[in-house]
Amino acid sequence: MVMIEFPYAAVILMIVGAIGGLLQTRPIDKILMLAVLGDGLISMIAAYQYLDVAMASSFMTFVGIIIIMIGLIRTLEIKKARGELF
Amino acid sequence: MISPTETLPWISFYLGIALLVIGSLGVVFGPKASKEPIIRLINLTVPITGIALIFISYNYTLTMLTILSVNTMFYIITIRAIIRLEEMEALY
Amino acid sequence: MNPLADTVVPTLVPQIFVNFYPIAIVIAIITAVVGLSGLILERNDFQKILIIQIPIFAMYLIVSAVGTDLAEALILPGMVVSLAELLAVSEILIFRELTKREKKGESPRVMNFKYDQIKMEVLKTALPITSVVCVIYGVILTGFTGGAVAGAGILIYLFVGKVGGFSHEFWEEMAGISGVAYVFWLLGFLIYFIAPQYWLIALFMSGGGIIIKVALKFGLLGILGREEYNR
Amino acid sequence: MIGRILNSLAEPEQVPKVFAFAIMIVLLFSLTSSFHLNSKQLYPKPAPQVQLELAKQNIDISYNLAPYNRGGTPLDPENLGTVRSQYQTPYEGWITGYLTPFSQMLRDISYHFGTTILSHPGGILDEILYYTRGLDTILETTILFTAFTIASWVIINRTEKERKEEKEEENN
Amino acid sequence: MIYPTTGSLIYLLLEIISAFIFGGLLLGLHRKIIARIQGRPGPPIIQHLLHTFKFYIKELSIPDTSSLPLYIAIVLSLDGVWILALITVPILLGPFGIVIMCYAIHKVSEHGIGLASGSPYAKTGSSRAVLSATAEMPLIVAPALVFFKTHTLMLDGIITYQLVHGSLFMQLPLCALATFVLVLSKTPYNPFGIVWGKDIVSGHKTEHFGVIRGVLMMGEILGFFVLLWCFLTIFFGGIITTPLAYILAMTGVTVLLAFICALSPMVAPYHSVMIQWMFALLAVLNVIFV
Amino acid sequence: MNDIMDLNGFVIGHIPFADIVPYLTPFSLALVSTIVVFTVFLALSNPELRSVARFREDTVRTVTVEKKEARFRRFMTILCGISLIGVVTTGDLFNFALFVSLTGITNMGIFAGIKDSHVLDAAFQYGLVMMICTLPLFGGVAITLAKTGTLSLGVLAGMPSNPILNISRTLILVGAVGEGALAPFFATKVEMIRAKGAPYINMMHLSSLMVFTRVIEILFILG
Amino acid sequence: MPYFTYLPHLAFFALGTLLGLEVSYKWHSEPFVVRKIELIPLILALIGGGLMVFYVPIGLLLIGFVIGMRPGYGVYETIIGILFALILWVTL
Repeated sequence: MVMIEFPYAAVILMIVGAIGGLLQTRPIDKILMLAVLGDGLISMIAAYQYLDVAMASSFMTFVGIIIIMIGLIRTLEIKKARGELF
Repeated sequence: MISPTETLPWISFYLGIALLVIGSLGVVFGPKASKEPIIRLINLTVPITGIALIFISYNYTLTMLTILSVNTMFYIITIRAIIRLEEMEALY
Repeated sequence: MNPLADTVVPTLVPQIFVNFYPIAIVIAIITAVVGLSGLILERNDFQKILIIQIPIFAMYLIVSAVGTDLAEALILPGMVVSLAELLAVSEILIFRELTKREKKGESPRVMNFKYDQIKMEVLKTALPITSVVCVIYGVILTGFTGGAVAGAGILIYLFVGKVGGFSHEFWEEMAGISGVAYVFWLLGFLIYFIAPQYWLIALFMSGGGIIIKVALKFGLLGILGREEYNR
Repeated sequence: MIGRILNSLAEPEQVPKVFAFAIMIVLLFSLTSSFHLNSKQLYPKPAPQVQLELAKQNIDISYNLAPYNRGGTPLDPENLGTVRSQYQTPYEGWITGYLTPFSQMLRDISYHFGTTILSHPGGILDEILYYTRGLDTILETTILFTAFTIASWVIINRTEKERKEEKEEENN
Repeated sequence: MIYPTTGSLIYLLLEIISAFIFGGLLLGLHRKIIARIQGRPGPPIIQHLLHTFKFYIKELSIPDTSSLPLYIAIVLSLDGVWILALITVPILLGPFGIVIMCYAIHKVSEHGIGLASGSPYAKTGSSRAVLSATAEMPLIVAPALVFFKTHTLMLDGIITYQLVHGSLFMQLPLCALATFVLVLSKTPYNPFGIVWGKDIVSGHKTEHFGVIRGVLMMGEILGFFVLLWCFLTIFFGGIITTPLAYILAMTGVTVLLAFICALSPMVAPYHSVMIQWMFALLAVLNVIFV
Repeated sequence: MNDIMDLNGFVIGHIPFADIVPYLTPFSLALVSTIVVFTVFLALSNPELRSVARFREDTVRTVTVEKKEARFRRFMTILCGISLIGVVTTGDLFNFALFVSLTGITNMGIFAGIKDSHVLDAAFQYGLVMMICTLPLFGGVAITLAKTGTLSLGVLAGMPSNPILNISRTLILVGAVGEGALAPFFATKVEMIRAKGAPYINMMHLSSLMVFTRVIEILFILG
Repeated sequence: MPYFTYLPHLAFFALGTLLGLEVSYKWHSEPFVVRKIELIPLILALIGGGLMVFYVPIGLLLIGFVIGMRPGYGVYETIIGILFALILWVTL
């Protein structure tokens, strides 16, 4: 049975998230992949055993993603209103 | 078994610089990045994560916390600018 | 007396940081070169602002490679400077585009979009709690970090929150409060330098002042966003 | 030839590009030299995770401040924290050694909250940022203040003003 | 550096007066020689000084459009700056950095003088002042290579170095050339004088008459004297030691400058910048070759 | 051995803010007095009436800065003067970099409110240059710190030069050149000074030349 | 550097040129036509040249008087005076 250490799992998560996030072209897909990346970061911090930092950074990544999504929705609205997008 | 004092910092440091380089390449030359600013903005998350990893491998936890929250500010400012410029059709 | 007090802080930089250093510098230079070449190739003005973040990351890496507490204390001002410049530059860009449009005689009414309230489940449920926790955590921390965390908490709530009745006068009052906090904070510093034996009160004044200041400033930014988009 | 270069330099749009190019060249040249960290630095810090490992072994409760433990006991002028600054002053290490009651409570609970304890009043970074390099912090915040002043002035008096006028026009 | 005492105030004043008279005579000589080369009789040598004094008794008129305290204060600042340079450098043998600073302030003053009046010609002149500042500031750094040679920028240190090791002109000839170009760009009618070119009336000085113009000319005279002095001291400090030698050498350099000014055309703004940059680069090359 | 003495004469006095020690020499005293004088009268003076002549128009019109804008720009001017005093007196490398950044950002603030698209465009490009500048400026400082282990100019002045310091010196020079809009990257500045409001624009020119003067001195101290 | 030891020289020279200018305009108000050596300036120049060797400021005053005359006048006189001064200086 193959044992994967916890930091290695985080490393795999982050690499997958980063490459996937960079290569996707639809913004929503990118946001999903980058959520994976953020989870990898938080697990890495957890591997370092700084729980308060992990807590705060999980909040911050969440807030960041929400803001990007709002921006995305707004731009789509504007494009729709202008008739570029249907 | 990963030794927390020896191996773990090296892992996160190498991962951090890898993410930084990949991320910066992705931001600069990424697919469709030069057409849609919002895609480039999302791509910027990757080098930020790399920097955060480097910070944590140096044990700069406070700085890492700060950079993540400063990143949020950065998003707000740029998203505001993107929306305003999009309204004026000045983005492309 | 702590039995291990001498081993707590070494006299030299640990060997692992010395080993990190050349790699970090080379990677920083490569990153900076990539970012700068992107800057040279890019034509759009707003995209340039985004790309410039990459040389700034390289700067963080170069500074942090020193690997001391001093380096950590130096990254924070660097971060603040880059954020401040970003703020001013993006604002100037928006104003420039506005002036260009006016000069061309384009009707500015084209820009006047009406926005709906965003309907997302997460905005109603998770977001208030998140922002409250962020604010509380930011209050516990001091300094720029605390201000930034608390500011992010206020900001996200205000950025997506409901339509409120805050006017321009309210803004100016908020700016006034943050000015008072700034003065408090400077007074704290003065106490440090003139009478270091009262360092405790100085510490609390500085820590409290800066958090009020920074958090309020970032809060202003959020109110700004809301006034613009959720009319 | 030189005239053409100068003419292109005279356009503002070209300036950032030329500047970026100059920095690129300087950086690429600097790649040729070998970088080495001088290990005699001010304010050195322990290797990563060492303090946390010590804290795990529960040698002393004061190690629960990891990774920002710099010695010293709270409110004790005899036993100050260790700070290696450039110009030694007699009040060094006071802030590093100080813990508020709240952070003492956190320290007693667990060894996972070092960052929060540090960032609460007291700690090495407060010592550096508020005492030994206080002028830097003053400046840093002044820069932020200035940028906010610029941005908010432009927003209030220029961009928002026009929108407000438009809105009033629409209402009429 | 020689330290001033309370008794030496009269001494300082006498020095300033003699520098003023001598600088004025030199500029008059400069104008005379140019005229002779061009086949005109030319004004008498004292003309430049007379001009200055004449403006002191003329009526002062201030344009309505000017920005007020600035319009007068900036001219006075030009004077004050060069007097500061005169006191610290030729008299007290202080740090050479002050000359760099004064030169910079001179450029700022030119810019401000042009802007403060609100006239479009003056504005063009002041824009050109900024342009020429960008060309001349690298030139003034060229003598700073002297620092790497002598390991000091205090003028008494430089003089002692030259008395021991011989004049720096032999060791740093290209630097000396760059500094000469710098002095040249401060003389009237020089090829790089885009700021007061005749195509923009009188450049930044278009709107300045009366007492203010007199003060302005006084500042320029002092500036010319200080720059000549610095050029001679830094590069010929081993040869020229007595005041008489300085007077003769300054006259000689002025004659040389007059010949150059008379025989060369005025260049276009960007070309002026380009040529001066090339001289600055030459000076930097000096480090490699020497 | 001490370069500061050789460059600027004896040290008149210093203010010990713990690690950051601003000092005064005859040279910096001259700089400070000039900056103070300039700041005072630039802050006191009113903006000029700029006369504008157009083709096919007989009249010459005058334009000036509106009152609110003038107040804001005056504030920025005073702030710029204060930061310049910091630039010339500070005795710490990192602090110097921060002061130069503050100067840059106030310079941009002076031009932020002008309703003129090409001035704004130049201001924006200047802002971009300033943002790039954080890399060479702070990076150069950090490389110096890594090599020498100190940031204090008083200590750095006594140190011998070495190749890495050459790199960091070049980086600091490039950074300061960019922040001050100096030659050869002056096109933005020349565009910007065509705006109206004489006292404030003059402050920008003053600041860039003062930064230049000081950075030369810093390079000598490092070398 | 004590320049002010040469202040009398400079001042007398300047004064001399000023006097020469004023006086020569009194003498010749007509347009400039002829070039011939005049007597009074010649004598002044010769005295000045002689005095240059004994007391320089007064000599400079007289020489300056001749130098400073109306444009076109006093050229040959100046040259003669200076030559005389040189000869005197060499012979003595």
